[in-house]
Amino acid sequence: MTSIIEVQGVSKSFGGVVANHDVSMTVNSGTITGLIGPNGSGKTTLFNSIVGYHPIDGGSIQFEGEEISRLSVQQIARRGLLRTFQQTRIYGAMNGVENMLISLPHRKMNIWDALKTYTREDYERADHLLEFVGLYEKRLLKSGDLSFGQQKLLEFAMALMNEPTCLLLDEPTAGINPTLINGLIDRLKRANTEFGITLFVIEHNMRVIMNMAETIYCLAHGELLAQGTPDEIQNDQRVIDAYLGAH
Amino acid sequence: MDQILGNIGLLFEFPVVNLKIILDGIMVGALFALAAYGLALVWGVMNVKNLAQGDFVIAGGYVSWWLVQNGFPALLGVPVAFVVMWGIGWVVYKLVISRVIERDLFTSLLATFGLAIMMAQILNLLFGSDTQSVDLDYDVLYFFDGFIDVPIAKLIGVLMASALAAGVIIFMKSSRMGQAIRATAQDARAARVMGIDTEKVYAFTFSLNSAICGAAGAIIVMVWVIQPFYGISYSIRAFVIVTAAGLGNLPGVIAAGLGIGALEQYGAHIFGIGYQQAIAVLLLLLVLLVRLIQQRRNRQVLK
Amino acid sequence: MKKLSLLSILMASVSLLFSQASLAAGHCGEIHLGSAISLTGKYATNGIHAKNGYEYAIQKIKDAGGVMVDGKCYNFKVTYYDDESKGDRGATLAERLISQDKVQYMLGPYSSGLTKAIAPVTEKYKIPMVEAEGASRSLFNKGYKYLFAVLSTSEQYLASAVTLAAEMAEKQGKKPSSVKVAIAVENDPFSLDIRAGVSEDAAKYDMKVVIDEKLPRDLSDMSAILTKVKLLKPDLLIVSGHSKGAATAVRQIDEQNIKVPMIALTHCEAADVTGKFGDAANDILCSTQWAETLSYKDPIFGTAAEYEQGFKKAFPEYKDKSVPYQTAQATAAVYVFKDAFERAGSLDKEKVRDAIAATDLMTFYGGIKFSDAGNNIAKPMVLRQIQDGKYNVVAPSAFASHKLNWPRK
Amino acid sequence: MNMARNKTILYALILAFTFISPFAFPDFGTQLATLWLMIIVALTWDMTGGQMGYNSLGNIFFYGTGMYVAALISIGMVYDVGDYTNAAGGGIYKFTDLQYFGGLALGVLGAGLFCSITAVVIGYLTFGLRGPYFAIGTLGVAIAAGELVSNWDWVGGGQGIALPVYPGDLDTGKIFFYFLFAAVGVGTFLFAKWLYGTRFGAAINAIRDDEEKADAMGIHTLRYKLYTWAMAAFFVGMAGGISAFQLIHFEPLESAYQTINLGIFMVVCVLLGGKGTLWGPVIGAILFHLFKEVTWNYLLGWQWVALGALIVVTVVYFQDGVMGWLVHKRPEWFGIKVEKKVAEQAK
Repeated sequence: MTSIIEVQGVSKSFGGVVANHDVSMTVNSGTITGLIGPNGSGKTTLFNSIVGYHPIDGGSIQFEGEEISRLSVQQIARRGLLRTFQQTRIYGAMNGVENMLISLPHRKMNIWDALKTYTREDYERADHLLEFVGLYEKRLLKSGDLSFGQQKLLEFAMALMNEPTCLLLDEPTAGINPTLINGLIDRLKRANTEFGITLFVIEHNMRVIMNMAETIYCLAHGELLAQGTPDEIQNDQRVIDAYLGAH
Repeated sequence: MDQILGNIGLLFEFPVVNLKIILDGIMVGALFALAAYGLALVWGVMNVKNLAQGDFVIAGGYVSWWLVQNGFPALLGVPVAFVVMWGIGWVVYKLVISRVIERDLFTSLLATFGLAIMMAQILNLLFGSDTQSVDLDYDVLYFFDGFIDVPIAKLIGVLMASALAAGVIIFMKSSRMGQAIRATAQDARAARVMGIDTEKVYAFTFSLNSAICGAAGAIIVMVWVIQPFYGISYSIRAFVIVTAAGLGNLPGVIAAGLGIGALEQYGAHIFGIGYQQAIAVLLLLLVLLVRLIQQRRNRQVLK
Repeated sequence: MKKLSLLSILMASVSLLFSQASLAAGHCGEIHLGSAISLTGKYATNGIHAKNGYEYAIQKIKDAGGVMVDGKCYNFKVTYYDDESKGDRGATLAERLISQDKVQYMLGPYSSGLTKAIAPVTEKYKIPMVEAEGASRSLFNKGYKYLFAVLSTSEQYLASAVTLAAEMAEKQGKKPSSVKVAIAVENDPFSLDIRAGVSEDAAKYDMKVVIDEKLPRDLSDMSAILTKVKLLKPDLLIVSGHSKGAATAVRQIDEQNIKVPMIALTHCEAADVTGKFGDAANDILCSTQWAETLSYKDPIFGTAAEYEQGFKKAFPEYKDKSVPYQTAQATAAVYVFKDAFERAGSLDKEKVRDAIAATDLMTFYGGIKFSDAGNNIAKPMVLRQIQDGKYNVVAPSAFASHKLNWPRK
Repeated sequence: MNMARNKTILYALILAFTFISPFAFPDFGTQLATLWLMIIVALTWDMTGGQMGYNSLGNIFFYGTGMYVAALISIGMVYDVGDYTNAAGGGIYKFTDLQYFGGLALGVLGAGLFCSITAVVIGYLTFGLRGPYFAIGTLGVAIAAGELVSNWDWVGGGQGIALPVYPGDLDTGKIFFYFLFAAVGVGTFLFAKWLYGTRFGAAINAIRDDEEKADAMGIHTLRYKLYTWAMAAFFVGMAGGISAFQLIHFEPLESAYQTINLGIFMVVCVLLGGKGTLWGPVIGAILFHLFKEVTWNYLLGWQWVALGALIVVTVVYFQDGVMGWLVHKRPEWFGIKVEKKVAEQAK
């Protein structure tokens, strides 16, 4: 298995607060990797560092063998490394289909492609993916009026529309109706298997992550605490302590 | 080109020119700094970017000029302009500004631009388009064989500007209203939760800004000239200074004001005063560019 | 078309305000003139001077029995628009005057820049325009056929100051080529033309131009130039920037205690430098198209001095100032139209144009005779010096009533 | 179907009016041409301002630059520019018909292309600025350009440039310029209509609504911003070039880089009509032009006060403009399904 994201010795602090300290991890191509840790353990900071929202203080981040820690958000995104947000970011004034169409992979287009009107295939793909996440019925509604959970699903669908190589998901199940969670897990897995997208997921819901991920990393106080298969993590005393201690 | 080189040569041939330029620059800069401080206040507290800043200055100048035309002493102009412009600022706040605070920033920019056009034209209709000035019958001090001239009127102007700035600083530090303003600037919502009437704070801040500008204008009319359409050049300079110094940084604003005053005078000396406006604007672009590069290094943009 | 009629009603009522007597002279017909003039913007001061000059002329001509064309009497009526001192605005308004208000004859705007913008329009429509305020030479090399200017072109404004400076140098036993000249002019067509005239004349004497700067549009401070004047000690300082330039220069020359043997300005009278700055203006040379002390006269306005008195009576706001030449030449422009209409004996545009071109007229403002290019070649510029608060003619020698004070104290 | 037919009829009527109006109202030829100019600058302003969320106060830069480029190209093809613009110049310069029209055609096209290129260069520096900084930065560029050009003697400095007069008779000239503006105007409109329907159009909308998200989705935001501005600049530059020939004489500060006239008018037009819509700028330009002509005629001296008041009132109280108001009042005209949404929510 080849690694797709290589994080090595990354440190990041804001003022005096250390958010990440000497964190190293590997995400393997074609897998689902989980990232857990108590609140404030630096998970989202690490995500932000990977996708280029802020400079890192030290260390290296590689994507497909290329150093990306100095690149900007869009340069990284254009290499096929995408993320979704903890607080969803969709285009509230547009409807679901429009949101999907905007998410077409512009990075794969030259200007002449971009200056084409949408093709029938574009619409079909959008409809197909909306159906995939279960939003087909609501596709013509102004997406700002959708519920939070639906917006999360839409954002996920948008990310899929973008045909990424690797997708960083920041708490995909937060705010989603528990009855829908099983369906979501299934979809994430299918995204991984059917579309071949590597997933790197921050998740609080242990049941979800244990069900899905092949490898799990656990952060605490900005440092890497443990790593391993779901079973190993579940039985790691340090992880249990960290979670209990955090409360 | 020869002329530019010649002008640079003069700076070295007669070093005293530098002193003269810097002195002039400080006198100009002190007044720029006043207008800029008002802008920084309004910008910081209520996030309104006031493009009518320069027109408040000019309006204050006309208040003072009108007083002198009607037989009042010139020095009275400064306090009266302060008070009158306070009132005008309050009215403008109630009619326009209060309705754009919560809106996006371009709205306030454009609304105040409209205001600037209106004010300039009303001043033109009221007072005519001639340049006007108030002549103070004070002596001129000469140094270095009469080479450096410091009109006492200008000295008084700078002193009054400093006194006004000092007064505002003390007010912001020690009074209850000053503290409320600073609290609102930091976090309006929190301030509201703490029981501060932010609406009142906004109205006060904007009126204070207008009054500061008015007083600056009253000083300007004594040392230079005013004309209804001069406002925009003061607005531009206020923006340059605030952009360079950042918000809520009063010493920075004063330093930037004096520095830009001196830079402009150097520019005017080297390139000719025909380039004065161009130099001011290019300074603005330069400051924006520098800030942009700084931000880009942090993978951020300037917003 | 409703808009149009409303418009003309409004314009008529506006012009009523300015010439209340038009009812009284009801038996006369009307000749409709048009003018875009600067009532706001940077040229507003002088635009209003010019407009007053037009209005005064119209009133006086009416009082004198109107314009007699082919045995029938007419009065002038002018439609004004405010060009805001902006060229493109002026051009648009000229179009409107011609195509919507159906104006057949135009009076000029204020400043060379505006005239430059409007002349192509009047030329296009073959509308004769007599202008009194656009002196730039560049107006008269375009081959315009319908443009006539009663004033002397602007390169003549201060050229005589250069000659004077050369004479003074010779009197001191120095060569004219030793004279150092400093020039500061506004960046607009008129002032740039002054600069061109001065540089040409200075080059003729082989003088050295030590300072050559342009003043910005929003001039409030020229101390940077004056500092250089102190350092480089020119023998002649030339400043031209309409009223604003004159006022700023006089004020700061005094404040900075500038000692230059000879200082020459334009627009002294329009800026009222004697009234505003008193003694500080003493010994400054001012170029003028016209002075009330000159000995010209004509049957309608009388002598130059009588013109001044009459004008002050009609416009009391000028009581304490001297009447600027901008006003006098505006009056002269209207007079040229009257003369041309009467000689043409017709209201036909082309005949009137030819009559204007053939003008050879003596007026209170001086002789008026147009070259093929349309500029007035029958009248010299004069140079006056402010001596004890009075404007006294010192050059050219044929008109000089007083001796030049030199060097300036 | 009915809707589509109504639309076709509407477009046909407008097109017919475009053709007939200069002949029906010959006295207003210049004003009608100016109206098209306003429509062009408003439509192009909306490309960046309304559709992309970048509120430029400096688009007038392209208008002024277009004027100068067109003039310089047409003069430079025949004479030495420095001689032609010389303040003291004595020569009389004549242009043959071929030189005039050839110069005009090449000049106007060249103006458009040159402005596109400068848009890319300036945009590369300024598009890092957001919101009000972008507005002030672009305003600064326009002011600085005007000041620098007015100090540049080779292009006439403060004197400006006088171009040759239209060679034919003047009524034809008026109609000629009307149709030049109208052609560019219709072209701009059709271009905008097409552009907003493409993937590119949607992408710049995405930049407007949430640029960070657009970044995160890998849209070439900077590149798209530059393209958009370059397209807008192309049309504005051409309009400027035509204006130069129509005005004949122009100078840098008041007619070319007229920051507080046309530079602000275009923004007001768009706000008045409705930002971010196709028809908004057109409607706004018409309303604004009417307002301006009326106040400039009947409120002599007060026209600027009225204009300032219009800006303030529009911005403060009527920011969504005519189109925004219509969308709010009559959403069904715009194909927005309200009933369905209400029904959904009721469930």
